[in-house]
Amino acid sequence: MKLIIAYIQPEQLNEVKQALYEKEVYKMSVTNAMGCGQQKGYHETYRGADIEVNLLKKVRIEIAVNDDFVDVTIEALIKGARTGNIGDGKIFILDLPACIRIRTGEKGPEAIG
Amino acid sequence: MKLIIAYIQPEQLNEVKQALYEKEVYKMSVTNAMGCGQQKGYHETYRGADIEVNLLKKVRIEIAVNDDFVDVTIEALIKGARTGNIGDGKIFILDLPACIRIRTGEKGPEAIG
Amino acid sequence: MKLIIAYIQPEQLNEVKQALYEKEVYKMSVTNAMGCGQQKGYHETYRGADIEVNLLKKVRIEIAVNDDFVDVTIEALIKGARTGNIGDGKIFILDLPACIRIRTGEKGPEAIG
Amino acid sequence: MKMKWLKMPALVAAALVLGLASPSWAQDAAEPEAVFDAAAAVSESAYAIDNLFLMVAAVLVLFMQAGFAMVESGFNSAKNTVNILFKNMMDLCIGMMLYFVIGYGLMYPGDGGNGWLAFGQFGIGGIGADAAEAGALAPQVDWLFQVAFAATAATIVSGAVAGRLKFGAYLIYSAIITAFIYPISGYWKWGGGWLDGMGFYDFAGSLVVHAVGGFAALAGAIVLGPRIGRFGKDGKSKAMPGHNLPIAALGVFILLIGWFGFNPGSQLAIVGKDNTDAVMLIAVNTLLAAGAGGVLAMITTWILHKKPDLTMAANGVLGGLVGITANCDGVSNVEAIIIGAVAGVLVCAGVKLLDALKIDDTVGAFPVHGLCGMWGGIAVALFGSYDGCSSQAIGEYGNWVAQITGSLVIPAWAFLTMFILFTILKAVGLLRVGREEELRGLDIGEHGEEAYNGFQIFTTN
Amino acid sequence: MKMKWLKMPALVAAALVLGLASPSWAQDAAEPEAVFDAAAAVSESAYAIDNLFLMVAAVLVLFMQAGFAMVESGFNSAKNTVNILFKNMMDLCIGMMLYFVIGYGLMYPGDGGNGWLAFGQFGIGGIGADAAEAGALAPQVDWLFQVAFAATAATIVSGAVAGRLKFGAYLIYSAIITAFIYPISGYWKWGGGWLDGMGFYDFAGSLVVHAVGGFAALAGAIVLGPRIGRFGKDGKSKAMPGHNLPIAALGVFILLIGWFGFNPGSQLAIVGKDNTDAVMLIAVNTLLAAGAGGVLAMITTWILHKKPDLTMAANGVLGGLVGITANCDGVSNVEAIIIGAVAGVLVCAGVKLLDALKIDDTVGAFPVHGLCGMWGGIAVALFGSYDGCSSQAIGEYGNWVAQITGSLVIPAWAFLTMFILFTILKAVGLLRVGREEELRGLDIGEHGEEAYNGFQIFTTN
Amino acid sequence: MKMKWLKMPALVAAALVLGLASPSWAQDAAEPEAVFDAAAAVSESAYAIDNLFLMVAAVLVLFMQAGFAMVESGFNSAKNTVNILFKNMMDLCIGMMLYFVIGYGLMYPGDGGNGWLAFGQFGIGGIGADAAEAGALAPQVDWLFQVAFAATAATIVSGAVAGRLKFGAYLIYSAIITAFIYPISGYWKWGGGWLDGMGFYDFAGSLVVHAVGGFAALAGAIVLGPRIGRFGKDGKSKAMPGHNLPIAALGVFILLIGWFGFNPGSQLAIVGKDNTDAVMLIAVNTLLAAGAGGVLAMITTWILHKKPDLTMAANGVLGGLVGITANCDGVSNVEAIIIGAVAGVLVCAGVKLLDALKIDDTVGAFPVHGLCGMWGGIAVALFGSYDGCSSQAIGEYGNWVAQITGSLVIPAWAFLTMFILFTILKAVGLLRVGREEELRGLDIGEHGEEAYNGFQIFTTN
Ligand SMILES: Nc1ncnc2c1ncn2[C@@H]1O[C@H](COP(=O)(O)OP(=O)(O)O)[C@@H](O)[C@H]1O
Ligand SMILES: Nc1ncnc2c1ncn2[C@@H]1O[C@H](COP(=O)(O)OP(=O)(O)O)[C@@H](O)[C@H]1O
Ligand SMILES: Nc1ncnc2c1ncn2[C@@H]1O[C@H](COP(=O)(O)OP(=O)(O)O)[C@@H](O)[C@H]1O
Repeated sequence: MKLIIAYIQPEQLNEVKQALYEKEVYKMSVTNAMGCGQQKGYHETYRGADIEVNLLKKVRIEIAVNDDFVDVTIEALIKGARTGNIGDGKIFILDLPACIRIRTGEKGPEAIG
Repeated sequence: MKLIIAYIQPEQLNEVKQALYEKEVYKMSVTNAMGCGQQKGYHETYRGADIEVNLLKKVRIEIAVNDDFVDVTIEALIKGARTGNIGDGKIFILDLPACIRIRTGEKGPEAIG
Repeated sequence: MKLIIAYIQPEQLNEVKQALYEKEVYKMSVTNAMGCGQQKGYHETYRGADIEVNLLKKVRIEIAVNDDFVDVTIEALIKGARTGNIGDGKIFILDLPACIRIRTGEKGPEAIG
Repeated sequence: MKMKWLKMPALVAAALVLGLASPSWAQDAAEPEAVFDAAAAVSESAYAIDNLFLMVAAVLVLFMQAGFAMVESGFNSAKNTVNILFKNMMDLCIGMMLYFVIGYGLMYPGDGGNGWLAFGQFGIGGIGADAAEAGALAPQVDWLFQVAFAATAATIVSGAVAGRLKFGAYLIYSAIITAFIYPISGYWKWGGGWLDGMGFYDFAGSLVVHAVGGFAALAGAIVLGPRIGRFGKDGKSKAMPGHNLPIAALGVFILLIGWFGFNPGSQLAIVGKDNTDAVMLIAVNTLLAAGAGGVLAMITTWILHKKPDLTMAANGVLGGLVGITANCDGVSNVEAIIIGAVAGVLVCAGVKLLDALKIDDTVGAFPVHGLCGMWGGIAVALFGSYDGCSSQAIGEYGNWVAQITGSLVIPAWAFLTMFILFTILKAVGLLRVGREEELRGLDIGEHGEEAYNGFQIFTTN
Repeated sequence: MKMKWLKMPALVAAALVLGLASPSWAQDAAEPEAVFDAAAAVSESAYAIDNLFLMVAAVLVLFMQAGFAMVESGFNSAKNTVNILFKNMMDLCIGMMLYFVIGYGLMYPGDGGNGWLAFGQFGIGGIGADAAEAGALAPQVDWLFQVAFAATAATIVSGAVAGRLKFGAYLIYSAIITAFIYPISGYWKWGGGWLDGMGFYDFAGSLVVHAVGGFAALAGAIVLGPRIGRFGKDGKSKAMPGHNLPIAALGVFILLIGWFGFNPGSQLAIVGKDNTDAVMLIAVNTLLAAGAGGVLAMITTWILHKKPDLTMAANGVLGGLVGITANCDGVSNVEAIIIGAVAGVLVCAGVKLLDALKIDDTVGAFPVHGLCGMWGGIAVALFGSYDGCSSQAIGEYGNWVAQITGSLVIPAWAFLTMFILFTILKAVGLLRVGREEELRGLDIGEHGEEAYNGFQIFTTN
Repeated sequence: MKMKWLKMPALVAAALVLGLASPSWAQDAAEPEAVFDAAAAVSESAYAIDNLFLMVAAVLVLFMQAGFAMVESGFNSAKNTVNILFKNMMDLCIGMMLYFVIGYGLMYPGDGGNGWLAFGQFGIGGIGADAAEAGALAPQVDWLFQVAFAATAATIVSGAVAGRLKFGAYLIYSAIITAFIYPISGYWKWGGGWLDGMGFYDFAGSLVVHAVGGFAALAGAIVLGPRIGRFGKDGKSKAMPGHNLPIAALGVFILLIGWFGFNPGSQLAIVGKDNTDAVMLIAVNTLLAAGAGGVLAMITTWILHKKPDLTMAANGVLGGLVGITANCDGVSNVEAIIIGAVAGVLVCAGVKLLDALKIDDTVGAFPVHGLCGMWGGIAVALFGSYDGCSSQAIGEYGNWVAQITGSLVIPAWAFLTMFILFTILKAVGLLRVGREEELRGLDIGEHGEEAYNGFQIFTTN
């Protein structure tokens, strides 16, 4: 099993969800994040003083999948999130040795879906 | 060492904390998350237009533990979070090769607690 | 590649960013978190009733780095975040087997930076 | 609020009597119509002033609806905000319809009722007052002022029962209190019923309005039971903090402003030196009691909890306002400060009391409106002196028996009737939302709408 | 709002005529100066009352600016809040400058215009009224009241076009509507132009003010097109929920309060029994229509969507207020309830209609101000009866031809001129912000400033 | 605000003199009581109107407390919100107590003081005015209006020192300014002291109220030092953005509304054509200056920073209001626009100046109230013309020496006394919270209470 972490542009979240649904990936967890990368920030002013904003709003998606689903999930993530502009984001893939469903206590691959 | 990630229902957080304290797991980090899984979403309407809400409010707990604590921690998480309803959540367990306490620079198992 | 997760005091975020920039670590993702550890919480009262607040505001930083950057990143994190007080936080280091840049599809070490 | 016919200032009355009823002197003047016209013009001015005064007062009292909405939603958790706002908006909207149709006629049936229950007419009645003169009120503005009071009594409850009462049940409660409960006890005093007959005094409604709301709130909170998690398994009171204190504080300021309509307006007339001076004294007493209530509540919480508590100080301000409401026209400035100060402490004590009794009144509606309302009624007997600036004699109202009777009967009436109503609603399953809905919040459950879309909010308790 | 010279109450007028023009009787009296002075003093009192009344009304109407700012920002997403607030603040600031320089002179050119377009003077004109008497208004306070109305018409649009209109374009729009569009059609009716001549009646501006704003909003929403994501690829309407309903609800309460300046103030005088009674009737009708609008809108959404919707009920309250504005002085209380109730349903229908037409009016400005404004004009003909409490005869205003003409021409004027303006702005590329700016929010793009710094807010849609 | 005895309109005065003092004509009339009554009734009406007018004005000024609370909390970070709200509530509550006991007697000691320091009586004094007549004020309403002004002066500081001042220190400051500092310099001008004697003019308190608050704020900001992180190690000014701009904008609208009590009310009477016209001119000038201030501040920031800045435009509106306060009764509409426009630019310059001097005034209290207050005083000499609508002659107040003296002495008095006070508080360690508390926020440190429970908020700076 793998734990896939993706940082995407907030406005792409809906398309990512669509793309994942098409590939029958229905489970995910999402958090609000702020990211700093190649994408340039912007300047705000507040009462005449400058603020450089370089932590930009991003959305963090976490998806645990069985090994045979890793590729389709990544494809779907890229399909939904790619606009071709800097700031589109990253996908990190971690090994996930164990997984448990709280409700049933099921473990491993059955617990994921 | 393991890094345990659990998604639970927000309203169970207090009970999970109690259950962890009973097992002498005192350290954890919590974030606000939104999850999409087997649990059905709900419909909102706003000014006559429909919204399907399928990202439901969840709480994400991250706990780094030494290997001998993994089982009790998982037990405690399940005890606190299980209501028997769909949506109770998942636990993911990752390997944690290294850990550092910022204040002291301690590393590894001593740094965890 | 490694995925470094650090929990720090919110007020140290700026200094941590400075320290990372000095080491030429420019990319990171930040989330709002709440933490419970050795640091004691505090009591609030609201309308005469007590609340024990033991989940304190923290900031969670996630940085994916190539192996040769791990040490400088950790050094920078410690330099920026350490005040010597309880509650300074923790750093967790995970193995990161795979990484993809969404915009280009680049994989592995090139995708990180 | 006194009877309207008490309001005509002596001088104007004399002018009118002479001007209208004494043709003799008019005939003696060279151009009788001119002199007559001047008197009539004076009366028209006085009529305009008094009615304008009451309209402005009514608008200020209606503004209190915004204050209540802000205080109550700010003091509760974010997930129930839409529900609270909606209840506040609807108890005004539905309440005014019912007060128009039934309530007003029940509360002011005119002469000839039995003192306990009577009915005048549907709607408001005639368009204009019989004559344009000082102290005469257009029926329309009288109703406007009265309906604002009725809406105040009704809206007090919505905070106390927040977070668990079904929306439909609230609408039923709101309809019944504005159509029946409030008008009936209102008739006992302000409509000229039996409490008025025995000499009970309640100038602007510490009891008639606030205690009715406060005790209805208590009944609601008791029958509903506390929110899940409000009292720990060990029985300890656990705070469930409000989610937006700036709007709550704004609400308190709005209520304070609105009270300058509530109390001064209850003089019902401003023309005539006695009336003018009374209105101004009332305004100052109102402010001073609010200030004293705020200061004392702050000090009390500072002593009890080591830190000054904004939400309690805010309640203290409101408690002071409620306490002065019954007696603001008959106490001195210094007495107003004392009355407010006592109310400020009373509010803190009341909150502690409810906690000890495990009654979950989420905004302190009972301590503020119920307890301080009773205190206002008692303070009439303690401090009231009605010879300085008003036409009432001290003996008439400084009557302990009447004050204590009124200060017990009106709360009891509101408490009992509302207790029965909420119990019936409970029995038929209309009262309380399910556990899951309560935890997730009534906004989604009852309205499918969130108050703060997009904001990340912990809803862990 | 009627002509000023209609306002002097008969009795006071008589007193003045006699007092000023009949030296004969004064000579007969023993001390003529004393009697003369009394008449003058009465006139001064009446002058003070009427002007005070209008000033208080103007302040209440200006307060509506706060209400609009809160409703509009609360009903939109957090990322556009600074922009909306700024637009609201600036349409008042810039609007008042232009209404001072040009608009007022265009709207009230005085006698001798051609009924379609005329110009009086720059600025306000003389400092004081010619004489202190009942119904006379100081030109300054007249302007104050008028500018508050102009600002209302202008600000209605800002909500409808939120989330995509460039700030600069809004300032241009705002300048043009306050300087030209609103004053010109205002002149047609209130300035004594051709619509007034044909007997069209619009007491306080259902059409002159609200429909102008509402139809300008419609033009803006159409030319701009919907926000990205507002209508799905399948064409289905997708909700983009408001981010702060407490401030939106507060805004509705503030607007309700402000309307007690808008409608009663439009009587322009309160001295004289007819005026006083009319003002009070107007106030009550205003409240009742608001309540009925709120109740009916709630019921309608409850039926349509299974759950009662706060934002629609809030719109219903406003719709009721707009609907009663044209006719509040000439309908009975029960008719006011009916007018409000119809408006409440109309608002819900209007929102559905816009959704079906894929027009994105983010706050319902068109249903509330446009549709209910027209309804208010029609209701004059349906219900209006002008013999009870005012000096107008029923036949004069209960004129279907005039009402329908006015209720079509004024909206058409606003819609067409504004459609042209927005189309020109679009052609020169000044109208709509870029896609990326729209997605990230206009606050950062246009102002480099966030409304809720530090708050974690999902900006996924 | 002028002396009360200047307010009685000539006609009414004449009527009274004749009516009361000339028994001869009364005896000649057929029914002497009737004629006498008419005159008295006119006086009673006038008395009612003037007192009602001042009460409404006082209520509007008190509403400004809500405005300040919203602006100040909205312009600061979320973690200090409870603290700011609490300070605003308490400077009203405590301030009114002290102004009741000491301040009012110090400010209006009556005749016979030495012009620098005198004391009248504790409390308010008699209940009613000596006689019911135009321009006479009930002492109670006079106090109500005055205490609202005192509370305004006090509350200006709370924003400037936000985020680091201890709550206890604020209460001490607030007590001292309302009990001593403001009343003493108030006496110099409005109480008839030495500044008044030399011909200094400040109609409604650009200096007496606003500059006192603004310069006290400056002293506080200097002695306290900036918040941690407000100026970078390189000395560059770093923005610490406000957390809730909707409530800040609401606060600005509320302040604008409140100013219609502040300025027009300062005429202290409305009966009498001169008074009525003056009040209306004042109201319009107030609005125009606000608008011009907002527009110019927006333009200035647009030029300086490429983007229009809402918070500065909001400050510009307030600056315009402060600037017009001293002179609103003696300038033309166009001059009012000029005065407001200059204030709008001045506010922006002032903010830049403080940044350059590394003084951290979190809400711009000094630029708005201090600088524009001085500007208001100077503008009296520049533009003031007191022959048009008021009884003052131009020479009397268009006096450069007096205006410059007053515009320097009053700010200096406030600055120096407050500088000493804050320095003493610093010396004894009562002034500033610790570093950790400042970083975490005063809400938790000082009050153990959060403003936005449950909301996820970044507190990284
Ligand atoms: N090495 C990294 N560690 C953690 N987060 C990263 C890393 N690189 C990128 N991110 C996240 O991805 C987002 C987009 O990255 P950015 O470099 O701006 O664009 P791109 O990936 O198109 O070059 C960043 O804002 C950040 O949240
Ligand atoms: N494969 C997954 N990847 C990431 N998060 C998941 C995954 N499965 C479940 N979750 C999280 O757990 C929550 C509960 O899962 P759900 O399927 O609704 O209930 P259950 O686990 O009882 O079947 C989800 O809302 C989501 O946050
Ligand atoms: N074992 C752990 N698992 C998850 N988070 C932890 C763990 N230990 C510490 N943390 C995070 O680090 C923060 C600081 O830890 P704390 O024990 O208070 O200080 P210190 O590390 O200085 O002893 C905590 O608030 C929590 O967010």
